[in-house]
Amino acid sequence: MSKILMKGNEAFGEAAVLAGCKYFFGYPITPQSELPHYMAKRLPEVGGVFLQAESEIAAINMVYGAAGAGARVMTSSSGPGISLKMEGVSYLAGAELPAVLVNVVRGGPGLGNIAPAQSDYFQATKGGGHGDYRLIVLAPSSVQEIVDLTAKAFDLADQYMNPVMLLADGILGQMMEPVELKDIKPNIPAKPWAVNGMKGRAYRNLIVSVHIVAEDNEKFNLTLQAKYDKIFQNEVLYENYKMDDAEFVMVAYGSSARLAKGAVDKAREKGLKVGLIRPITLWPFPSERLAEAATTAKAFLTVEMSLGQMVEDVRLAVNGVKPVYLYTRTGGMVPVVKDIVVELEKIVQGGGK
Amino acid sequence: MSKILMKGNEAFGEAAVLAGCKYFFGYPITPQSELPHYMAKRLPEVGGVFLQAESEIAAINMVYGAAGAGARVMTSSSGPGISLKMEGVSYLAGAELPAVLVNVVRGGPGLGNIAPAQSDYFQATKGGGHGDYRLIVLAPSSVQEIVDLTAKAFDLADQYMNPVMLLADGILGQMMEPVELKDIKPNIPAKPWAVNGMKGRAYRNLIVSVHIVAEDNEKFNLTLQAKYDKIFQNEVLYENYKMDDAEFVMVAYGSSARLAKGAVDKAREKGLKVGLIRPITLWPFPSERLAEAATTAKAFLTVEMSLGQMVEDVRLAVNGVKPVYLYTRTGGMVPVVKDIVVELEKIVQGGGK
Amino acid sequence: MTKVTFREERCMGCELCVHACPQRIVTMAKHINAGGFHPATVVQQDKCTGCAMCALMCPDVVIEVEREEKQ
Amino acid sequence: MTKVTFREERCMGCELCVHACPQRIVTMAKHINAGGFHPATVVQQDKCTGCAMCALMCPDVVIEVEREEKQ
Amino acid sequence: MRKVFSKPASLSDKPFHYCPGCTHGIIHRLIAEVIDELNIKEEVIGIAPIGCAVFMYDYFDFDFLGGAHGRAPAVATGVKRVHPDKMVFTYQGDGDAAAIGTAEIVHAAARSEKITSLFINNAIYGMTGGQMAPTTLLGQESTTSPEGRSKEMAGYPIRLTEMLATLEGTVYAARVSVHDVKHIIQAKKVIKRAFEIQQKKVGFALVEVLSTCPTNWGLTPIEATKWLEQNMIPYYPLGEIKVPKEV
Amino acid sequence: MRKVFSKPASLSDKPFHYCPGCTHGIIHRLIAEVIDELNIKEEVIGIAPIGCAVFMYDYFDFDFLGGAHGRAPAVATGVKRVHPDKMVFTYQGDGDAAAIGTAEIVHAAARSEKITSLFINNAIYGMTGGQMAPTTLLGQESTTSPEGRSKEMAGYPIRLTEMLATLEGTVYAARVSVHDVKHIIQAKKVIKRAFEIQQKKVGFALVEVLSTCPTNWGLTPIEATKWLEQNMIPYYPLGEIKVPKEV
Amino acid sequence: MLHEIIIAGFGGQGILSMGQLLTYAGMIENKEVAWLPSYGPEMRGGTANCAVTVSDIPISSPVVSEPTAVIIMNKPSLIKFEPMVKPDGFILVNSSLVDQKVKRPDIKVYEIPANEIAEEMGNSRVAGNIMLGALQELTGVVSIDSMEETLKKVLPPHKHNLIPVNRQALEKGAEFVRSK
Amino acid sequence: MLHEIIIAGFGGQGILSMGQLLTYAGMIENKEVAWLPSYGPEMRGGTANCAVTVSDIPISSPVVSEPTAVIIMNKPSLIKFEPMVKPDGFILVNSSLVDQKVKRPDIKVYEIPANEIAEEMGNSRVAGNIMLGALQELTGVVSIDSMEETLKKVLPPHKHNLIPVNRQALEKGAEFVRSK
Ligand SMILES: Cc1ncc(C[n+]2csc(CCOP(=O)(O)OP(=O)(O)O)c2C)c(N)n1
Ligand SMILES: Cc1ncc(C[n+]2csc(CCOP(=O)(O)OP(=O)(O)O)c2C)c(N)n1
Ligand code: SF4
Ligand code: SF4
Ligand code: SF4
Ligand code: SF4
Ligand code: SF4
Ligand code: SF4
Ligand SMILES: [Mg+2]
Ligand SMILES: [Mg+2]
Repeated sequence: MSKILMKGNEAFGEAAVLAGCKYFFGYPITPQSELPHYMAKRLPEVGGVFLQAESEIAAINMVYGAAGAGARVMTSSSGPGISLKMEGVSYLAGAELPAVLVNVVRGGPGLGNIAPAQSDYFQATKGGGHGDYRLIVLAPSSVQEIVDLTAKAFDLADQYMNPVMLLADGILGQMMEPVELKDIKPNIPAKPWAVNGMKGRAYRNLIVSVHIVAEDNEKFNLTLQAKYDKIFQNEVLYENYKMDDAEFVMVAYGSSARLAKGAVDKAREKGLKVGLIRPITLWPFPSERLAEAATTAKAFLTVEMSLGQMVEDVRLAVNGVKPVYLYTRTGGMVPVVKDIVVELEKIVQGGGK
Repeated sequence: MSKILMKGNEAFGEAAVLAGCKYFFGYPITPQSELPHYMAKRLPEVGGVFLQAESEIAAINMVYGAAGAGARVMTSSSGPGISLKMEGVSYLAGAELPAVLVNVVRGGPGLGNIAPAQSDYFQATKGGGHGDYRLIVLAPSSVQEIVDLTAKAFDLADQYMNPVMLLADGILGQMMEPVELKDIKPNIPAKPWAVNGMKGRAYRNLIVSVHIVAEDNEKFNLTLQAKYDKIFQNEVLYENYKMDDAEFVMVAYGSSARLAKGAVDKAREKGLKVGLIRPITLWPFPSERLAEAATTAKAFLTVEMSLGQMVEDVRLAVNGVKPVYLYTRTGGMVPVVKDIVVELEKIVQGGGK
Repeated sequence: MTKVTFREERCMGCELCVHACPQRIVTMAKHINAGGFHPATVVQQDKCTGCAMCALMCPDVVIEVEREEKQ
Repeated sequence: MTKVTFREERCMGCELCVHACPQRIVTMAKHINAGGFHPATVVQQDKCTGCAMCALMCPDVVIEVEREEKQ
Repeated sequence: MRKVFSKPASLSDKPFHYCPGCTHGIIHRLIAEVIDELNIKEEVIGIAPIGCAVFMYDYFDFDFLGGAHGRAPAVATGVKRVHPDKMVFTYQGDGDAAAIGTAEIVHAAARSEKITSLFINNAIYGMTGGQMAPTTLLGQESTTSPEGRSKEMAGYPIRLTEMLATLEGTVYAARVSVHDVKHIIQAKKVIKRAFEIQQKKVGFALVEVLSTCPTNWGLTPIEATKWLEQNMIPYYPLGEIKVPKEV
Repeated sequence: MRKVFSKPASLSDKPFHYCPGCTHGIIHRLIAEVIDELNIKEEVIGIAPIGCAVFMYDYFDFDFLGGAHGRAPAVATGVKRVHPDKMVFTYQGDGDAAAIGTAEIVHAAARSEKITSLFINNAIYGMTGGQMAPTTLLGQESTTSPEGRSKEMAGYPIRLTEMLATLEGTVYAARVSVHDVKHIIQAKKVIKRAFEIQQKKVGFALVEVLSTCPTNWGLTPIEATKWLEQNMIPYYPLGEIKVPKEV
Repeated sequence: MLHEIIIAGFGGQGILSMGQLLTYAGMIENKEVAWLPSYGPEMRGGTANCAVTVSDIPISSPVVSEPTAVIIMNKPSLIKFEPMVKPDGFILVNSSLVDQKVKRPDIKVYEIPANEIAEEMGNSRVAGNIMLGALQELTGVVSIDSMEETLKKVLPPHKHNLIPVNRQALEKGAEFVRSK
Repeated sequence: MLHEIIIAGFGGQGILSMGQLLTYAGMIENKEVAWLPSYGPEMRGGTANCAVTVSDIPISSPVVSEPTAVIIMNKPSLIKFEPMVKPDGFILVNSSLVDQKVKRPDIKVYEIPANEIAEEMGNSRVAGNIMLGALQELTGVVSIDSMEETLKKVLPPHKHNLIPVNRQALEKGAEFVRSK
């Protein structure tokens, strides 16, 4: 199949459509609005429904309804809009409903700005909503990967009956790159649990997230935990970049991973043995891979577009075995390759922070 | 001053009133509703305003308005209601407004139940809202401490121009204990930045959380970071319980810390050298104290009413120096002293998880 | 002939049926049911017209009313 | 005597004043201002009645209108 | 013997958990009767609220979905857009619909979602312990208006149905009561009509049902029905407020 | 020479950032003029929206607070309850007030918050790139209704002011337009009245202002004023919808 | 001494107030005290219970999982709490309302026909106090005087006329178990 | 070769489309490409710019901080981007719209009166293509054929009649700098 040039935000949409997503509920916010725009045009072509909700809260609850009704469904937002969805996300997780959420992260906190950022890492991976739950969080770092991971997100959501978040940022949402829309095929399992009227069923279906008796709720939480453990065992994804002989390991995801790659190349030109581990699943986090790397590496450098969030997961994985340094830009600023290289040189010489 | 018997939820209210809080905006939710009930009665007596908002979202934005207007102001909620406030919390942090939020945690995720839990630790300490921001999080473990920390919360909020969360749970909210309402006095600084009309001022005041130019927003985020560093240096609070000769260190906060104390006593009766470090500030977390303890302790056991959240901060602090085990109940279940002791015995014998 | 039956164990003793019955024949029993309530009951079945007013009013679907089939 | 002044550098060239002027004396200049717009302007000041319709319509508060004080 | 009255088939056999004399139960029964009469049990999908009726799904024997507090109209929208030929209804209390869920019900109405919306107005937050609702009457005491609701502090009770009736998307709007048998019979007719409108895909159909909360009103069940009649009906007049031409 | 028209004192000297011909600027000026005339610049606290007018605080020379999208009425409530004697006003777009902020404006009205609420209806989401607003007209194209708004899919445009006027707490409700000088003069009178009502502490006063968005309507500024007149006014009739007896 | 007491019955029987009376009295005696109600879904029209801890040393856990004594005011509560009582602990059953027998041999059982005693006294509302009187007699958790003192403090003045009958009920309860 | 190009000017000048044309043409030539617009607050009525990367090897960063070439379509853009150009890089200034001179001595400056050339051609809309033609002539980033090919692919059929004039503009631009 030949390549086409696509904007990241539109690539989310097209991949979703190819993966059999026929429903999109959303509310506009920069820098992700091209996704709803795309869906508004595209979904009617495939007999689907695009509906602009009155708010992000309504949107996530429409997603809840459509997911409960058995459909593949998507919503997207950024910054404040994602925060507003947190109650609904906790409900999706609590009701074990499959749905795909896109967060094209912008600079925070508060209204902040619309520039690219990675400062919603904690919210996405640790749980911005209440209760013990986890989202599967996928972090593409190119438009092609947006396509591939979006399709994967729907499959994971259905397989594990869990909401999945695609965590991008303003750069990824806004940039255009060539993509191949490989042969994404809707791979939708039967959903005998969906609420769609009892006709043809001997039992009625019920979807709720309440377990009013604490014993029951604990039991439910433990089944969630078991599911999460399984995801952790089976679904970790990451990329090794020039890791074979790396003595210094950068860890970065999404847009900042691209910059980190640039820095790896530049540093290698200068003779520094630098590699990159790029987490693709932020949750489950590739902790084992990092722990393994810690046995051979001399030090780690986390590169993030935030004040430093993923670095906690890196430190948890490395567990004190080797130093973990942090290089960040935040508030919508993007790291610059040569600055990263300077930081690497410092670390090689025994500095860093 | 003599003691009176008070419910935790009411103690939040009375302490707030004594600390000069005259405004409360909230929306009912179990298990914290006695707090708004109390305020509905109490605030009019001191010329304050209790207003039941149409939702938690409205409530947090009323708090934003009242805080911006220069008042000491409080809101409270639980579970889903706290999640709904996350956008507003990020705005409060982004606008650097002082306000006090109470979260009487219940079992999640989703609707879950109304039983006591500690599964909103991540949300409170890492940021359930978008962007790089931090709440100061205080975790009382008795009704007396509810009183003391509530008063402190208002002072910290004003001092650091930051929202403060009091993180309790259903047990603490519902239980009655004797309290002394020591001499809490309103200790309210001047607020020349408040919006209250320009009269008598040569300049106009403006409160927003937007920094549309990325450079500016980064600068702003770095000033936030500097503030957070200062808080980390100055405001860490914790309790040492039988730590002097402790070889095994439990870490627990709030209600589960009470149970952990019971377990320390029981374990000591059995001759085990067990102690407890009880974080009182969850953010800033007493990482240094734990790191210090790690130099002498043989192992750590975190006790939580969640699937295990604070344990990450414990692990980050201990940094691989000693093993960190986890004992949890979740979904509204409460750890039982003798079960904790069994777990401790396992650890002493080299087991645990 | 009509028959009005109370599923006594479900009755919550609210007395709404007592007031709804135009014949004033529904009364509250002396004893307490499993739920701890005095259940409603009809003693003079013969006075019952089968109007079902009691049943329509009952919030707990305690009452069933039957009537002889007319040809 | 009336005087209508345009703060040219603020003008966004929207032409709303052109249509608002009952005297049809507001026109768009040929040149471009710092913002990249052709600014509005009045050439025949003498025809201006000082009605301020242009100023009332201008979204960018570009226009000031003055009139000789009557005794 | 012919059954003149018995439990409708769409109701499960589980006893209600409501307080004695609470009229939520009556409304549940009416819904079940209507669903039986329209023979749509296999088509229907109920959306449960958060409020005293949070567990209502236990009492019905058909598909149910329970979402977040106040968001039932959005959840219903999601379901109905996926299954436009099924029958979807919401059941919301006055806190659920008229407070936290205001935006969702307004916009479901504005979009004219083809759902049936039941709005149970008991002038109080029942489940959470008797707090003031947007529909609490002036002067009425509640745990958050201990001196009685004052218009200076808390404003005026909302007539949600009248407000929503101003929207073009609301095709049917009516208010009924279940405080006595006569009104119960009337209420059922109106609820049935609201379901029939959905069957005909006309648009958003809303029925407000005045209901009692003896527990939080501090009254006996009988007193509560009287209080409803004497205090609520004058402020919340009964009747069909808006009827589509087509029906 | 006497100034017949010049920049009102309450406006700062910062040039607006709006698109050429956007009537947000006219409305800003009217507000400043009213504040000058009422001599309340030192009493007034503005609440900025999120929308194209997000930076409106730059253009005024008095206290301002900017909160979250749609929540201005709640923020204003917080401010007004703390400072009941100050003058608090909100300025919200149609996305801000009639979509995401529906609940907040409904309840501020129901509570009869003593604030002045300006509602700028340009039938579109300006700031975020021309998406459909709740007020977008049937058939109107937008980036999220590329084939034009259809009532089947997206329902009917909301007449927010009429809806809010049904609430007892709304004491003043009016709709004006700024598409030509005559209407601009009228608009100012109405806005002034809404501030005077706040001075008298009567209750919630709402003014809807029809405004243009040449950019997202894809029209020249002049065409936009015509489009407003020909398309919006018929659906959103101008005039005072509700006037308090006391005023 | 550490007293961990559970009081359980129907909602509406004044279960929570009974617990508060005990707690307050403990506080008056300068003991460490805590009171924790159940506040779950069982509240509405269902069961109610609360845990009271009275102790000489600081109370670690207000959650009582192994009560030293329980007061049972209805049958579901007996079923729920009998298994939890600490070996050698007390179980006081209001036999006017509970017909079921306690099965455990390792705990001390007292059946007290509290409603009947109360009705004999001409005041059916004081059944709870009769149970509390019995409890204090058996365990000495707090004194009757402290409970009377508590009533003086917590009841509004216009209800102080009820204090004598309440004290009498406490004494009747004590008497009843003493006479066993 | 790694081409990192910034195109900058007023909104409404077709800046973003110019970048897309370049990017698409690169893709047709099987090169690695990326296009990234500025989408900040400057959009509305203000400036617009985009970064285009065309490369033989995978592109690490789509963010261009040191462009190898910039096309300047208005004065504010000159001020903003002149300092960023890589030493020895190209700066192409549309001198019809920008009167200011480039100050840096270490970069290659080309002043192209694109609007004037376009008006000579009788089509003021093709100024952008004239600049692109110049760019390709100087840097060889993509061929004119690929750009024409792109237009065939992206323009809807009813606009294909515009392709010749566009190609002509590309060639005029190339010619102009060739003749310098
Ligand atoms: C987000 C959120 N906020 C608050 C609650 C707590 N809550 C549950 S039901 C309810 C109000 C119920 O009142 P209403 O809707 O009138 O129903 P009723 O119980 O009166 O039938 C509230 C506030 C919740 N579950 N979720
Ligand atoms: C929670 C949240 N959701 C979405 C946005 C993005 N957003 C900003 S303004 C706006 C709509 C603006 O439209 P309107 O209120 O009509 O104002 P206008 O720009 O038309 O004047 C949106 C959706 C946001 N800032 N916050
Ligand atoms: S059926 Fe009619 S007459 Fe018979 S008991 Fe019921 S209400 Fe009374
Ligand atoms: S109405 Fe029903 S629940 Fe109430 S007393 Fe009669 S039978 Fe019992
Ligand atoms: S003041 Fe009146 S006449 Fe003079 S230019 Fe303006 S609109 Fe025209
Ligand atoms: S109305 Fe104002 S901005 Fe528009 S052209 Fe006239 S002077 Fe310029
Ligand atoms: S609290 Fe009120 S509404 Fe809820 S079940 Fe009881 S009586 Fe009914
Ligand atoms: S986008 Fe529309 S509303 Fe916003 S400034 Fe431009 S013209 Fe005005
Ligand atoms: Mg209610
Ligand atoms: Mg708008």
